[in-house]
Amino acid sequence: MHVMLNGEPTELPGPMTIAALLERLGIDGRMVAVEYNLTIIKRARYAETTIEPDAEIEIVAFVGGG
Amino acid sequence: MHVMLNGEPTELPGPMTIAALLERLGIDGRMVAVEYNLTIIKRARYAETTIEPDAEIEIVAFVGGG
Amino acid sequence: MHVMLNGEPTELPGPMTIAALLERLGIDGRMVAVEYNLTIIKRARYAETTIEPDAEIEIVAFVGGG
Amino acid sequence: MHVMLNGEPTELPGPMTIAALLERLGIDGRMVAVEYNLTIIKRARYAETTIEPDAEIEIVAFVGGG
Amino acid sequence: MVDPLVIAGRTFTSRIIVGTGKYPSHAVMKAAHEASGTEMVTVAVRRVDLTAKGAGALLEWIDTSHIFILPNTAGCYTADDAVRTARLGREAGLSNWVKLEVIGDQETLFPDTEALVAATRTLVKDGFVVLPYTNDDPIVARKLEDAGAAAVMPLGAPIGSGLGIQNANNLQIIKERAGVPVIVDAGVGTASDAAVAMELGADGVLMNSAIAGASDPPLMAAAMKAAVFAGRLAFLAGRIERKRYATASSPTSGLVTTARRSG
Amino acid sequence: MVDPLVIAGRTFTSRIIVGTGKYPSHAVMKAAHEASGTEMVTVAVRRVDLTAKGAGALLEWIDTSHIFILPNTAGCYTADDAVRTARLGREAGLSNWVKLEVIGDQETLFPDTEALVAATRTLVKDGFVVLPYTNDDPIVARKLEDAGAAAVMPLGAPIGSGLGIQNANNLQIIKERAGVPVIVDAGVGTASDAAVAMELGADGVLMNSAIAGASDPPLMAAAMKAAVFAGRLAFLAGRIERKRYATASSPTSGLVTTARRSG
Amino acid sequence: MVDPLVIAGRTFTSRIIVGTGKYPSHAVMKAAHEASGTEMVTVAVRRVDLTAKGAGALLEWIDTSHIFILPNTAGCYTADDAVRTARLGREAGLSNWVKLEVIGDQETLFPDTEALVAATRTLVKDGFVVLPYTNDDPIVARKLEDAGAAAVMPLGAPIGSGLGIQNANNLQIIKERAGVPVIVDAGVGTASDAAVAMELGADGVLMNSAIAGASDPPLMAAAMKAAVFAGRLAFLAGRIERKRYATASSPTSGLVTTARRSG
Amino acid sequence: MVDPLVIAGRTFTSRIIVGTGKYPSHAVMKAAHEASGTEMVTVAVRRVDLTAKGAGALLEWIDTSHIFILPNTAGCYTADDAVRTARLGREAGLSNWVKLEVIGDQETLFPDTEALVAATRTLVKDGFVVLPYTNDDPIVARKLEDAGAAAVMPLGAPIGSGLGIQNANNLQIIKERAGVPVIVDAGVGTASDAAVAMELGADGVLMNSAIAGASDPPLMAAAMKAAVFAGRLAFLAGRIERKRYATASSPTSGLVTTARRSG
Repeated sequence: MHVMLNGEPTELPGPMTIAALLERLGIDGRMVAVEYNLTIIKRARYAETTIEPDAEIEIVAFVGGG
Repeated sequence: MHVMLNGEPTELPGPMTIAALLERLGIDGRMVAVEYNLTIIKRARYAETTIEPDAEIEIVAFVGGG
Repeated sequence: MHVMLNGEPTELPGPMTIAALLERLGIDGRMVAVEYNLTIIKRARYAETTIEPDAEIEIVAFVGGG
Repeated sequence: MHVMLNGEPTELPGPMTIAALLERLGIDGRMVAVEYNLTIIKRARYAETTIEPDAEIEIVAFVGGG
Repeated sequence: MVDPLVIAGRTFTSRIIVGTGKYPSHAVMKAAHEASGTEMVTVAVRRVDLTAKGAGALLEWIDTSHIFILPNTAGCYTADDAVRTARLGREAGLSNWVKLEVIGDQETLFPDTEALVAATRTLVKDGFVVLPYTNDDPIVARKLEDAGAAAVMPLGAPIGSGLGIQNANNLQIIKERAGVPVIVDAGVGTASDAAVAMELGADGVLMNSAIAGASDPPLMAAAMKAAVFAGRLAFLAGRIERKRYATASSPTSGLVTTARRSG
Repeated sequence: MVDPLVIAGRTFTSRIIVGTGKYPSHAVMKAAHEASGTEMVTVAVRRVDLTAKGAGALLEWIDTSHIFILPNTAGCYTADDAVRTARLGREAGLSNWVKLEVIGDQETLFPDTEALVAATRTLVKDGFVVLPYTNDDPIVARKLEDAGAAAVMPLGAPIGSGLGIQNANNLQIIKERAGVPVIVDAGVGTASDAAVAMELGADGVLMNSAIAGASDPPLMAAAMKAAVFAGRLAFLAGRIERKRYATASSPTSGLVTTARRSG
Repeated sequence: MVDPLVIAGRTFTSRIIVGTGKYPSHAVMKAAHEASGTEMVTVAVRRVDLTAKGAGALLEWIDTSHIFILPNTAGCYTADDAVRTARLGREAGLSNWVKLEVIGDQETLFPDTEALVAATRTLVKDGFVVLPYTNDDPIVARKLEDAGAAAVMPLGAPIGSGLGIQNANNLQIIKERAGVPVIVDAGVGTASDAAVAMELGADGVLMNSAIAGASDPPLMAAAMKAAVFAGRLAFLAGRIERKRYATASSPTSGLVTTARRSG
Repeated sequence: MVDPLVIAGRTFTSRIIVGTGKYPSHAVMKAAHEASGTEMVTVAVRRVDLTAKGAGALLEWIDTSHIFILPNTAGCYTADDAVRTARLGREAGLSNWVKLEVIGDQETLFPDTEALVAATRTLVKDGFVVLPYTNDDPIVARKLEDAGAAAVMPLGAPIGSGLGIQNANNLQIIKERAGVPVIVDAGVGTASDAAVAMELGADGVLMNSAIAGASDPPLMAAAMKAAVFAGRLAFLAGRIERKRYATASSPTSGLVTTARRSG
């Protein structure tokens, strides 16, 4: 299944939740924010939000800045 | 006839053109600009523009400024 | 007996030592320096230095300064 | 004949006046100042001042400066 | 002396806000933060690097027990981008505070003040506590305050330039008329620059490059802590007036010598 | 960090030297000295007022257990007057140290540097530790050092003027070539002035009016303590270079948005 | 040397633009204009005083045969007011040029840059040659140029303040990136301020108070004429670099004496 | 306006004194002298190069019909050397004038002021008109005047540094108390520096490197001529006072619009 993940074309084995995606990526969900098709998804809803084909997903975190 | 002239309530003897008003005021029409009810009147039309009752007339000129 | 004391003409009852003068003036000798006819007198010698007539005596101390 | 000329050891064919030295050096006497054994020689006396052996002679002129 | 900095009801003991960018290492950053005594640090919001592990590593080097995290919108050139980034930062973090940047130009990194005011309005309506990075124009500062900014953060000089306060008069005018805290953000190069900003009346100073780029960041951080404190105290203590000629510090009478006057 | 100031073999932890003149009261002076953390204060030598009692009262307000007394020769306009006053000060006090002033003019209170060098020579021969108050001329500083001065104390601006450092380049040149400590003496008006002096590389700062004349002397003294410390640390920490244009503090890649570059 | 200033296709030999306000008399103004060598003066647009005679009197004191009249929109606080005033000025005058002012605040008289850009767009579409008075923000300068301004006129300091150039770096950045002439407008206090502006690369300087408010306006006008010329030539001539230490102007060899080096 | 500079009874129309060193060529120097309008140029005294011809060539490039030659004692490090060089210069030239330099140090080229005062005394007794190059210390300036100097020439910054006026207050104090002309000598880098010196009240400016070292010396010379003139006129014209806030240049009443106040 094709999606855009942080701006990169990415293949996923199939439909999965955001929680599953994060786990697959080894990312601690408490340290990031997730935007799904331009809408921010609350952490509480990671487990119930299923990623559709061609979805645009952004996973962001804090980095050093001024 | 009542008009607002440069922001001041003013009585005119009766309907008159802008040219007549300027002459009455002793103002050289070539040195000023005239706004009639928020519309700028070209010099060429002073003689054919008749002032209606309650008109708002602005007569401006250049003064010292920075 | 006439002397110049800190620039002021002063009368003393008679010859006396610097120690006696300081005591008479109520000055603690440990907090001041004494110049006798342009020569600095060590504290140890206050008791043995006798003031001659017309002597010039300066008694100085520390005051606030920058 | 040995002299010090502008700090350099120099041989002259024999006793000569300052005027002669300047002419020999091709220097216009009106544009320079001459010091002979630490004494400044007036231009008027160039012709009558004879250079002794081992004399110290300085010939200076104006150069660009600030 | 109790002299806290209060922004949007939150009280800070420290008046220095420090960045987290461009340090030689996270360890040096942590040491610098401690030396600065800061209670608020800025962070940027960026895509997680999926090729590497360690997302969120930065926060592990910040003692959030007493350091408040202030996400910025650095790198945003439109109000929309800044608003979007601010919301992501809010979600990734624990608060509704944002250091709002809407950059106008990559050479100067000066703000686009028109877009900045618009984004401030939007985010304030959305419940954010907005601290906008702005230029030193008093009119813009007034507009930001009217738009609901919790503080105004005028620049002292271009970001990372280290030029120090370029227009002291503007900053002072902004402060004299502000109803919210004024934080001088950007341009500080060394300790005296921070002291000058505080002496002008600023309520705080925000800096990153001056510390992170110093030869010894923790030492410079300690210098900045002291400088901000010094400038604040000097502002409160009331400095002497300037005179063109001298005034003696020692008594001008009582001299043993025949002096005319004392120095 | 151990970073003592050593003058003539004597070690000071503090790099600020404070005056004792012009305070509202002895009590305020004492509080200011404590707040400044100073370990050396200057005093003037004057005739005892025979009409009043309390000679020596000043010293009762100085904790000489950790504050060293530095007599000055303020008010002296000739080398002879200064030497005479220095010797009286040595006798009245407990040390052979002197802040040497030979004043040239009562309007500017600038030193008479020719007489200053001469008096320095005389007093050094006489066993004094001489700290001369001088102008900011590098040639004079060199001569004072050659004459045996234990430190050189160039002015930042006229005594009591509060104008701050008027010629940073001269002070820096003096420091770069000095073999003895350089103490900036006079001209400081507020905290940042003291920080600037230290950032130029000065080893210490001496001030009186800036503290004694402030609205709140102890508070300004605390400001000066912090400022001198800040300036010293910044000097040691190695400041960033100045650039005319900006340099981003946050990453310029990894943006969610379509920004061009990051601020 | 032919070095004209060209704005919107119109060529000026003089690079100084002068105001017509606040002179002791029309006669003094006329003398000052002549002494300044200006070829363009600003005027304000105001209601004719119907209680007095002499409408238009001002223009009788300006030699319009070689001085171009530039109406301003001083006193306007909104884009609409400024546009309306600009149109009245165009009608009263002989040209479509306007010095556009949209003021943000009566204390600072700084521009409202958002409204300024909007008014510039409107007037450019309406066929005006717009010379906007702006702040010293490079981003705003860029927007004004994009909006079609024929020149940008950043302030050096607040109008009438006489503080001189407050932020030389910003003005230089504006000039380095501008595609239209840059005129420094407001803040000049004395001749050297005008020279500094030109040395930064400015194409011209606009001033009113510095001349009209001087003790001798015509004399100051002559000073300003010379200063603008001097600054322009110095900019073109290429100044020497700054060095912290000295470099001899006279030869260091060929000395009669035993000197080490020459000064 | 007739406003001559008078030194030792000799009247100069021009207030700029120019050097003759370090030009790309004699031809460029001559062009620069003409462009500067100078009436007095400095020259150095050096041994004739006996290996080359053309002694005295320099003078052939100076129009002595209206340019007065001022020999200097550059490169002298003692009073004796300076006196000896001055006497040679007098003999080589046509006058008893000398720009007296007694250098203290080859890195700074600052004067040895003690030796300078001594040499001034000697040369004045010997009938010279002495123009000493000095530091910016008001006490030294006073001593030089007392020693009979015909003018005092304090430096603005190190010779050839181009740093501009480093201590405006000192120069102004020197001028306020001087009974002879004050010429700012050395340190000027560009036109505005010269204007600033004159605005402080200086009677003239002496420069070499700023012109000779410019990319286009004759053009910079013209800039300096205009700048010195501008600064002088501004000094005489009486500048406006500095204010921190704005003051309108245009009337604040009579507006067509509903504005609050006028800019």
